[in-house]
Amino acid sequence: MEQRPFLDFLETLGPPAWVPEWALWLTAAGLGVGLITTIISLIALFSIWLERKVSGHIQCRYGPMYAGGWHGWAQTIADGVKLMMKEDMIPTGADKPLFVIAPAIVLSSIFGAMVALPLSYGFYFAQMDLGIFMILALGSTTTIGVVMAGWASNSKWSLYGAMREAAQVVAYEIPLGLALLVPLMALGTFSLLDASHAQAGFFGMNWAIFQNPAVLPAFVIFWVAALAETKRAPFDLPEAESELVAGFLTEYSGIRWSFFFLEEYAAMFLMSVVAAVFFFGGFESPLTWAAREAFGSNTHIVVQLVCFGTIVIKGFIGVFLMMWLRWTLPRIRIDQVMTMGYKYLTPLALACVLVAAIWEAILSLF
Amino acid sequence: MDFQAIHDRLVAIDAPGLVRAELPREPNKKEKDPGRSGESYVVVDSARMVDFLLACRDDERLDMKLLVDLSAADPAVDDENFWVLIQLLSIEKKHRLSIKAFLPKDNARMPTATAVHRGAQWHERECAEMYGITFEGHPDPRNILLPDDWVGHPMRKDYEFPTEYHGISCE
Amino acid sequence: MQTITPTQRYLKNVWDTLKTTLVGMKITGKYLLKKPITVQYPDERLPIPDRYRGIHYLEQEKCINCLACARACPIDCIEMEAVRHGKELEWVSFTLDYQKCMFCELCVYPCPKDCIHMGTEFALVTTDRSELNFDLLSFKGMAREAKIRMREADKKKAEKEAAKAAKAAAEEASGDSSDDTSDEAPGDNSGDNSGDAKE
Amino acid sequence: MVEAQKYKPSMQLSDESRVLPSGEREFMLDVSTADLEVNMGPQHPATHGVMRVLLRTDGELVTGAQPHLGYLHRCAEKIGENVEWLQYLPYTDRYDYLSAMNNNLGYSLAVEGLMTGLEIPRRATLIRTICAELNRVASHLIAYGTYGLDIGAFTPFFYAFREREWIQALFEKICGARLTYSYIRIGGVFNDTPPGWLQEVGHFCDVFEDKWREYYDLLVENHIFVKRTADIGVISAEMALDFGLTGPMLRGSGVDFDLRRDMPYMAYGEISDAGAFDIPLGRGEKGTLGDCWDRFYVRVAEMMESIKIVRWCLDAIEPGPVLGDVPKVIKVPAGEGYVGIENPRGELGHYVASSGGKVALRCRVRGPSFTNLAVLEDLMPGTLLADSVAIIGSTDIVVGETDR
Repeated sequence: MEQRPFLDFLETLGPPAWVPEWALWLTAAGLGVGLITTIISLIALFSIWLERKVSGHIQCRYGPMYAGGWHGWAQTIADGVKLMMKEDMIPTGADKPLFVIAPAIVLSSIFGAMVALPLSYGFYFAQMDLGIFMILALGSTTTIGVVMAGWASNSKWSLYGAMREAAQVVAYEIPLGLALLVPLMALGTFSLLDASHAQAGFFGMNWAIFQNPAVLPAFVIFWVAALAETKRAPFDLPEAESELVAGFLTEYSGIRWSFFFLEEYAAMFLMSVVAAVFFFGGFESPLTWAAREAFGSNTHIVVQLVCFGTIVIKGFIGVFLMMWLRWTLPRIRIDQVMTMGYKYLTPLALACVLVAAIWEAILSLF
Repeated sequence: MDFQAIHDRLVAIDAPGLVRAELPREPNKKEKDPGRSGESYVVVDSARMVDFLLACRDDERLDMKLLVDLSAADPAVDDENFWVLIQLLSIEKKHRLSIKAFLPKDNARMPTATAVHRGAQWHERECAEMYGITFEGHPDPRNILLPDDWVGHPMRKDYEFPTEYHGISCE
Repeated sequence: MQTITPTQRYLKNVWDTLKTTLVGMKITGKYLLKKPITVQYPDERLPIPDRYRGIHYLEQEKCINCLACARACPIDCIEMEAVRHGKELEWVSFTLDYQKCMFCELCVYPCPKDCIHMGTEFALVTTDRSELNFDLLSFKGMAREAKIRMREADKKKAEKEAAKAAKAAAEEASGDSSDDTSDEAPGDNSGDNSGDAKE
Repeated sequence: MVEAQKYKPSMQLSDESRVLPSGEREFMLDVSTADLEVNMGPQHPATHGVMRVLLRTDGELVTGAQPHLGYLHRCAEKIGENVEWLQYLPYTDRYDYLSAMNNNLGYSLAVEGLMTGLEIPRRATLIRTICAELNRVASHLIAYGTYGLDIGAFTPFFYAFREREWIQALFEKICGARLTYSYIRIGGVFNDTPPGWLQEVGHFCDVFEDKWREYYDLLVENHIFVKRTADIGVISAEMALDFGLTGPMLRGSGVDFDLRRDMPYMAYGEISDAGAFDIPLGRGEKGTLGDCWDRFYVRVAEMMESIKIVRWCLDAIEPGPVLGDVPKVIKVPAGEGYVGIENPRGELGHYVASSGGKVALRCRVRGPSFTNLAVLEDLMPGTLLADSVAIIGSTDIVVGETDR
C-alpha cells in the first residue's frame, strides 16, 4: 500500500489535468505542515491553559479566570498575542545568528518528530516502519537548539542551563531507549501504527502493559526518562529558576521565548502519545473496539474519529500526569540526575529488558 | 550564674583587662545624679579585650562560647570615648555577660576578636565602617554594609550627611 | 542500628522515591479537587476589619489644630494650617503625605479630641506623585480666602512686632540702624512676612 | 597570644581531588578549566531579597563564595538615635518584616527594662506571647514555603501561604495591619483583643495541626527533598558556637538552647515550667548532624511547639488591662541594657542606651540573620551550585534584617 494520505486526498478532489505532479506534491506537503503546525499550536495552547488551571487548583487558587469568559480559556491566546507584540530583544553581547536560529531549531525538531505520529489508523503524515526511532532521534535534536541558545546568550546562567541540558539528555537517552525496548519486544514492531494494531485484541484492551509483566516497571522508567527528556520538573534543571534564574531562557523574550515554551508542551504531548501508543494500547480502547465492531472496518470515518479522540485523550492524561508530578515534587540536583540516570534507571531498564525477553521466549515455546 | 557570681569568678581567675563592674543604681536627687537603670556590665580594658574574651570562653565555669553581639556606641559629640559593647552568652551555664570598653576617639584602635570568636568578624566590619574603629589584625577589613567608597562614618554623632552621592542629590 | 548493605540502600532509595512521590501526589491531588480558597479580587472582596489601618479620615469640626498628631508622627508627614478667629477655626489645609506615611497609627492616639482616625480605604493608585499628598479636609471651599486672611493676619502681627522691636531698639540704643526692617515690612506683599520681619 | 582557630573548615579543597558532598570523588580530566565568577544576586530568585553572593565556580562546583550585603540598608540604628522612643517602634517592624511582632516585642522589652517601676499587665503579657508565637508560625511557614521553592517545589509554598494568610488576617483583626504591626508597644499591647478573636485563634490551632501533617508529608519526608538537603551545608556544633549562630541554625546543629526556655522572658518561664512545649533539635536523622535538613526540620517542628504555647496562653488568659501606666511622651531614665529574645531566626538583641531624654542615645539591633549569614563563606566552598541555593535557603535570612 502506498503511504501518502495527503496526496491521495488531493487526488480524490480530482485536480485538473494541467496541474503538474510536483505541484500536487508541494500542496500535499504544505497541507501536512500546516496541519501539523496547527495541531501542535492547539495542543500547546490547551496544555498551557491546562497547566495553569491544574497548578492553580493544586495550589488552592483559580488560575486564569477572565480572558475569554469561561475559566479564562482564552488566556493563552491573549498571552500569545502579547508575546508576539513584545519588542524583539537580542542582548548586545549575544552571538546574534545562533541566538536567532536556536528557537527555530528547537521548534522544527519537535515538528519533525511529530511527523511520525499517527493520528488514527487511516490518517497519518507518514507511515514509518521505524517511527519510534524517528521520534527519539528528532526529539533529542532539541538539545542542540538548547545548547545553542545557552551559548549564544552570552550569559553565565544560560550557559549553565545549556550544559545541564546536554548532560541530562545524554544520560537519559539510554534508559528511555531501553525502557521502550520492552513494549517493542512484546509488540514486535517499531512502527506506531503496527504497535497500535498489535494491541487491538479483545475489547480493545490487549494493551502492552497487560501482555508482559516487565512492561509496567518499564513504563515507570520510561516516564521518568521522558520527564528528563522534556525538561519537566523534577528534572527542570536547565531552567531551574531558583538556581539559574531561568537557565537557557534567561536572555530570551517575546516570540522566541514562546517558541521554547511551545516546544516544551509539544514534547510533553509527544512523549505522552508515545507512552500511550507503546504501553497503553494506542488507538485501542473499549470505545474503539465497539466502533470497529459496529462499522466493521478500521478506515470508516467514525472509527477514525474515535481513534483520534482516544489518542488525544490518552495524550492529555499523560500531560496531566506530568503536570501533577511537576507541582508535587522538588527539583533534583544535577549529580543526582546523573546518578539516577546511570545508576538506577539504566540497570533497572536492562533488567526489565531481560525479564521481558525471557517472558517472550517462554511464550514463544507454546 | 547571676552577674555577681560571674564578676566574682572573673576576679577569681584574674581575668585580664577587667577594670570594674557597673551596677544599676538609684538616682540621687540631691547630688543631681541621674542614676543608671538597666542591666549590669563589666568594663574591660580595650587593649586586652581579646585575652578577656579568651578567658571567658575557656574558663569552665564561665564557659561563654557564644559571642552574641559586638557593636559600638558614640555617647555624645563632645565625649572623648567610643563605647565598644560586647554581649557574651553561655549555652551550657545559661548566663549572659555584657562587656563595655572605652576607646578614645582620636585613636580608635583595638585588637580583633575574630581569632576567639569567628562570629565577631562581620560585627567588627560593621563597627569599623560605622564608627571608624580599626580592628587590628582583622582578616577581611572591607566595608560590609556601606559601599566601598563611602566617605565618613555614619553612626558617629558628629557625622554630616552628604548632600550628594555620585552625582545623585540626597536632599 | 543494623547497618544497611549497599543493595538494601539501593532498593530502599527506589522504594522511598516512589512512595514519597505517591504520598505527595495524594496530597496535591486532594487539593486539586477541592474548591480554591482565593477570592477573585476586584469582583469579590474580603471584609476589612474595623481596626484596619488604611487612609486616614479627619473629623474636621472636632479638630483644634493642636499639632499633637504631627508631633507624634515618626516621619513628619502631617502638615496642617488653620486661621483662628477667636474660638472659630477656619481651615486652610490638613495634608498627609502618603508617599511617606507608614500607617503606624501613632498619630491617632495622642489626639485630645479623638478626631483623626485610620479608615478602611487602602487603594492608593494615582498617576501622579503629587496626588499622594492628600488633603484630609472634607470642605475646603473657603481655603483660598482663608489663606489670604491668614496672610493679612500674619502681616498685621509682623507689623506690630516690628514696630514693637523698633520701639524697643529705639529706647535701648540711640536708634541707628534697626529701623530698616520696619520700613520694608509694610510695603512687601509677597512671601512670608513673619520671616521678613525677623530679618 | 591567641590560640589558633579551633575547628577546621568542613571541607578542604585541593587540586588533586575535589570532594563532592556525598563523598563521591570527581574524576579529574585532562582538560584545563578556569574558574567562573558568577554574581548570584542582587536580583536572584534564591537570595530572598536584595543580597549578592559572589560565587566562584568550577563547572557546577562552587569553589568560593562571598556574600555582599547592604543593598537594603535603611539606617535603622541611626534613625533610632533621632526619633522618640515610641516613634522608633514602626521602624522595628521593618527590619525583619516577616516577624514584626517579635521585633516589636524585643524593642519594647529592651525599653521596658530601662523604665523602672513599669508593670506590664498579665493579660498584655499573654496577648504578647500569643502574637509572638503566631508570628513565629507565620515566619516559619515562609521559611518552609520558600525553602521548598529554593529546592524546586512550588506547591508547598502556596499551602504555607494559605495558613500564613489566616494568621495575617488574625493580626489584621487585632491591630489593623498585615505585616508591619506596631502592635506590641512599650508597656503592653495597644489594643485589647476584639471579641471572638481568641476563639478564632483556638480554631486556627485546631486546623493547623491537620495541615501541619500535610506539610510534613509533602516536603519534609519527600525523598527527593531529603536527598537534596541531607549532608549538605553541615555546621558542626562547635562551628555554630564559634560563629555565634542562634535560633534554628544553632538547634539544627544539635545544641539544645532556646532563650524561651533557658533564659525566659515574659511568661515563657511559666509555660516552660508547665512543660507545655519542647525544643526540637536536629538529630542527624537523614544525614549528618547539622545539615540543611536538620535546620529545616527544626523550623517545621517548632511550628507545632508554638501552637502548643498559644494553646497554653489561650487557657490561661483572663480579662484585664492590656497597657501599663505609660505616659504619652515616654521618657526613659538614663541607663543601658541589652535584651535578647528568641526571634524565629535566632536571637534578636536590642541594646538600648538612654541619657534620660526623649531620644535614645544608642539603639543597637543585633539581627540574627546578619550573624547567621556570616557562616556562608565557610559553608559554600565544595558544594554544587544547587546546594549553595539550598544552603542560603536553610539559613532563612531576611535581608531587611541583615542590612537593617
